[in-house]
Amino acid sequence: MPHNTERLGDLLDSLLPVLVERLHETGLGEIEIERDGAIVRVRAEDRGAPIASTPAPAAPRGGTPAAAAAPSVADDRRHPVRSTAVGFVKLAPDIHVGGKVAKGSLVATVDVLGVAVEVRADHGGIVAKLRCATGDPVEYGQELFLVESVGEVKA
Amino acid sequence: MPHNTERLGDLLDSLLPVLVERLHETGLGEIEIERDGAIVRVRAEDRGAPIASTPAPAAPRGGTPAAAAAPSVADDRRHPVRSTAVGFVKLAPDIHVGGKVAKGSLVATVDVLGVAVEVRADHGGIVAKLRCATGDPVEYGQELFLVESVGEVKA
Amino acid sequence: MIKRVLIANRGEIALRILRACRQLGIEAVVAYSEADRESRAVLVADEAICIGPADAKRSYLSAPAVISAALATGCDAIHPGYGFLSENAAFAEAAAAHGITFIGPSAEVLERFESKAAVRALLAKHGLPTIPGSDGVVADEAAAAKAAEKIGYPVILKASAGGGGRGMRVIQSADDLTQLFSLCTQEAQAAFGDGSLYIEKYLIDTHHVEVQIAVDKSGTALHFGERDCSVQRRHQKLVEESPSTALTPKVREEFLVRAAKAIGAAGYRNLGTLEFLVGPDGKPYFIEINCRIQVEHPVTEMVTGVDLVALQIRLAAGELMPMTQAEVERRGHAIEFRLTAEDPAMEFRPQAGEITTFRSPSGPWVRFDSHLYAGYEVPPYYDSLLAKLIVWGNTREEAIARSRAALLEVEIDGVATTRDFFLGRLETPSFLNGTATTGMLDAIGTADILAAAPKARA
Amino acid sequence: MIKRVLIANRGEIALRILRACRQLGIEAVVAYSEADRESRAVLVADEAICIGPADAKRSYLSAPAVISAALATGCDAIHPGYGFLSENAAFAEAAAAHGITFIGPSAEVLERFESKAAVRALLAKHGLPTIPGSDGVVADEAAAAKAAEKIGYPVILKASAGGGGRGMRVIQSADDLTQLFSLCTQEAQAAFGDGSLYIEKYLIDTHHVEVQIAVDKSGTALHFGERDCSVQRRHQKLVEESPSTALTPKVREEFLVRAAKAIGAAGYRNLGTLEFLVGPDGKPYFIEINCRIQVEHPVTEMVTGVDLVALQIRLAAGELMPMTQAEVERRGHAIEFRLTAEDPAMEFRPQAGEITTFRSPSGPWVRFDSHLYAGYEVPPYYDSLLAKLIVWGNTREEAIARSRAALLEVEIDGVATTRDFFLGRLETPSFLNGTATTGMLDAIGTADILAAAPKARA
Repeated sequence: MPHNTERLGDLLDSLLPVLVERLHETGLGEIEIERDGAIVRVRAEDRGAPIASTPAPAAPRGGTPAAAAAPSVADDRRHPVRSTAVGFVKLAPDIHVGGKVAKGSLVATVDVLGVAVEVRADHGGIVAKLRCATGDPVEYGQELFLVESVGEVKA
Repeated sequence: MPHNTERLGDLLDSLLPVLVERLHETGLGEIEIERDGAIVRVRAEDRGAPIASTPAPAAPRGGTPAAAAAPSVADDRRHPVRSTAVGFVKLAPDIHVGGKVAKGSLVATVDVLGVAVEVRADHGGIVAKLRCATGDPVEYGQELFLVESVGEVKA
Repeated sequence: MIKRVLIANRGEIALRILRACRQLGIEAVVAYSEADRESRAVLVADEAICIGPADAKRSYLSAPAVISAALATGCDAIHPGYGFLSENAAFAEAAAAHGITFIGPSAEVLERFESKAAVRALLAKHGLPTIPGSDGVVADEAAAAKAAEKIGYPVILKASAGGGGRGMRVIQSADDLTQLFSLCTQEAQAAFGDGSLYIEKYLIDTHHVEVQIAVDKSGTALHFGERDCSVQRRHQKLVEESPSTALTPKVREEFLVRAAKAIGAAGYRNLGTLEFLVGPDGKPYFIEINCRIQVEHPVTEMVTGVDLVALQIRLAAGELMPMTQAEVERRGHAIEFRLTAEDPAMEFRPQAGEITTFRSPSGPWVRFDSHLYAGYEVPPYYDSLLAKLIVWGNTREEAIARSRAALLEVEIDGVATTRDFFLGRLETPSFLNGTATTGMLDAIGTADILAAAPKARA
Repeated sequence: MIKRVLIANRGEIALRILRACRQLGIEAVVAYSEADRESRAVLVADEAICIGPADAKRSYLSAPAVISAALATGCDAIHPGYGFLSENAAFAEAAAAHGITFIGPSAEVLERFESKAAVRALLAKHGLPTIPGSDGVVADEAAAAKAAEKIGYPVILKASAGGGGRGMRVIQSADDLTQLFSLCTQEAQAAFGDGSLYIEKYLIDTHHVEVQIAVDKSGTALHFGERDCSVQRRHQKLVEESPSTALTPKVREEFLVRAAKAIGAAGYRNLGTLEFLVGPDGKPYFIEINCRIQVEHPVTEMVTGVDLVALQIRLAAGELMPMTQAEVERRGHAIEFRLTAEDPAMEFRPQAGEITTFRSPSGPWVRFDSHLYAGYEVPPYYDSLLAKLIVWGNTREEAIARSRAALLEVEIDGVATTRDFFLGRLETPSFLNGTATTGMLDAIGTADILAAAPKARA
């Protein structure tokens, strides 16, 4: 089998996202392993920036019934509000872009065979982006909208 | 999926041999890639030592008919002499541990249905280790013995 | 006709149902829990929907979640697979109330065939021999003692609502009964929400033989031959085959015809399995019915050439039986091995973790139904079935030789599996000569079986 | 009896032979070239031996290397697979001279069935209809012209030693013949070491139909039904099925029986295939014989339940035919797709490289014969076959529906494959209604076929 730097490059390309993810998840600033005369060191460049301690849930692989949304880029200030059931969603009246959300408030219900299952906000802030509309079918865990933290509404 | 440093370690464990091999084969002293805030750097510890430019052939995966030998550790001074055919080997009279071998000399024959196929030495030196005996069945490319270079017999 | 099916199950059976839907040109949506987001059926399906968290009670066992998911994805039918909600009459009824076809018997039929004791009585009336036992549920300890005395010890106490080997206990004497009756009642109440018990003669050295049947809405009932599931460990089936080595040709044909006739006459509908014990006298006694597709259905498929899951869907859609009994030709011999994530060297302790290598066996007459792939994380929440190896041969000997070769080709790394246990089992005389009975494996002991396994190179 | 077989081939067929050996309880050693060190058969085998470098002339095509490898590993038989040395009489003779059983016809039989023209004459004598053609090899251009005149243009000039679609040329007129005769002679000489040519009537709109036969040492000859290989691209078979849609039931049975009878009487031994063209009149004309196991043998296996490779080994070992013609029951319909490392969007340019993803389809009646695995490097030196998908159904319609579902499950990344081409082919009317003839695919054009393919999600 021919070996060359290009293939090594390809290998590293496929590895890097994994290493970076692990680095972030573990919260370590640097990982180094030495063996057989070689060193592999993975280091977070900006060690000052806070590292998210909770990884974002993986994007659903299955097609979602409603228009599936791409997962939002990890962002400390934006928090997705997720469906707590599978069914048809109904957003609360004040849920529109720019609307205010208080932590713990009832922001939506999901109709499950006529039973309204509550969705409450884990974070307070401003509605930054809607990912569904009232009447849409939603799956369990689906992102309904994003809340952006603001100074006065502390999480 | 739970992630932890142990799994990252496992991942690196399985990767390292590949990286180290590639590093040696390419002859580079160091490979570094930076991406998304992480750096992976693979470096040969002893950059002064000459790096083998010809990779050792992979060990046969199939069971060999004779006692299969583990591939020798890459060693600049030891050169395997390999069978040039599949059949039954006959070593030349002077092939024994400590015996001298001149580059290009006839060191063995392989009997292929009664035809003697020649095996000649690519390197001169001293026979360091035998890996077969006269009469053994051998496969194509099988290591027959190792020749160790010495000062006066320049390759 | 059914247009779009919600597959409300996981693992290999979700994939199997998906394949049947594709075969029929029906759309399919895979319902999955958060723990199964990366499962093969979800990845392969054209559409999938998350119905809840890993906890089955809030996903695969939640009737509202499953029916709501069907409505949300525009499905007009639900296939429940096996386990979970597959024999749940209330679920079938709720689905129907929302205009969704339950792929299985109707709620009314499921209810009628729910109680083991009642079903035994019903099918006895329709001509199936049953194991001597109590006349239905025993009211109390006194009634139990009276029934046991009449049948003769040893007897077996069974929970009327039990199943899959759970909720049963062998009673050797009147003293045992006194000691254990109320304990068993409590256990049954705790496990199944129903403390009723019934009593049967305890047969030793039995074969477990079952008949695959199907009935259309008009009552036309066919059988698809029998399966022998005598290789069990603690009442769990490990290996299944068809035909059974426990029946003579004469007994077999009469028995199969009688089973199909009885179940049709008793009012059963859709796919089902009648389970029998065959004692040392070579005669089958009816013990219970399973109102769903079974894990071991592939051995019947390999022998008959009939796609049972597709047939089940067609019958649920209201089609009449698309074939006659004469057209169900049985050919050769098939064996299935249930490969599980259990460590036979550690008392079959269940395993979870990432599958690092997955290479399936292949070649002629080798079928490998599995939801695994390299990189898949086996979740710890559900049953431990990893794959079903199904092998066919013209004869039992040919099927066994092929099984050995196919098992040697199975490569699953990352979790301990039962592969080597089966390789060893294939070398034991009781398996080779077809005399294995249901209690035998527990008697032999795992260590001896593992030691008999040939070593694979790959 | 044969105890230990050297498998002198590569790719999927090496694995297939290995499985047959295991099925029979015979040891097997896989012979491989340096380029195939990491191939699946080598990894799975109990033993393997490197016989030479990547260049097939010095490994798989080297009779001394292969026979020497058999001696070195203590094998008493060699299975040559297809291609390479499989129909080489000199090789079979050399093996025999070293006391090694050649798994195939004897050298003497191979020699007798080597020349296409002679075989045609021989089998015509034994009652097989042949395409009107020259009386054996044509001596020179004048003889060719005379023969062509008598048969009527268009005719086809064929190299007597050719095969697999190579060494043939359609001649439309006497002028063509004048221009091309010596060129064809030279080409045949260069390609096959034998410049002899013969002439046949060129039939248009033909089906390629072939009969699988087997003959034991006593001359008992059986047929195993026919295969239709009409879906071809530039004379290369792409899809094969059994039974053929080109034969009426009446023609079929008479034709199959006659073929088996003729080949036995003509002195053929071991496994073989008689190839026929079926013209618009629905009548089969014999064209040539293949003296080996064929790539497309699995469709016959799926329909008959007979392991043809195991049968071939048993016959080579001197066993008598283990079954009667009446015991060869044919059931249902099977289709095979040859998935190759070729890019249909780029004129089927062959591909090489690392397989990054490999997930095989599975489920009922889906067989996937392949030597691939994730991480395997497809070498550039050999033919481009990656996998054979074989699917069975009770009817042709069922087999087609299942093929579509199985093809959608195939995941091979790293090299371009012909998967989507087949998905498109399954949607074209000529395939669906079974009227495809051998030249049709070249006429339709690849782009239209690819455009018809449904898109897979996985």
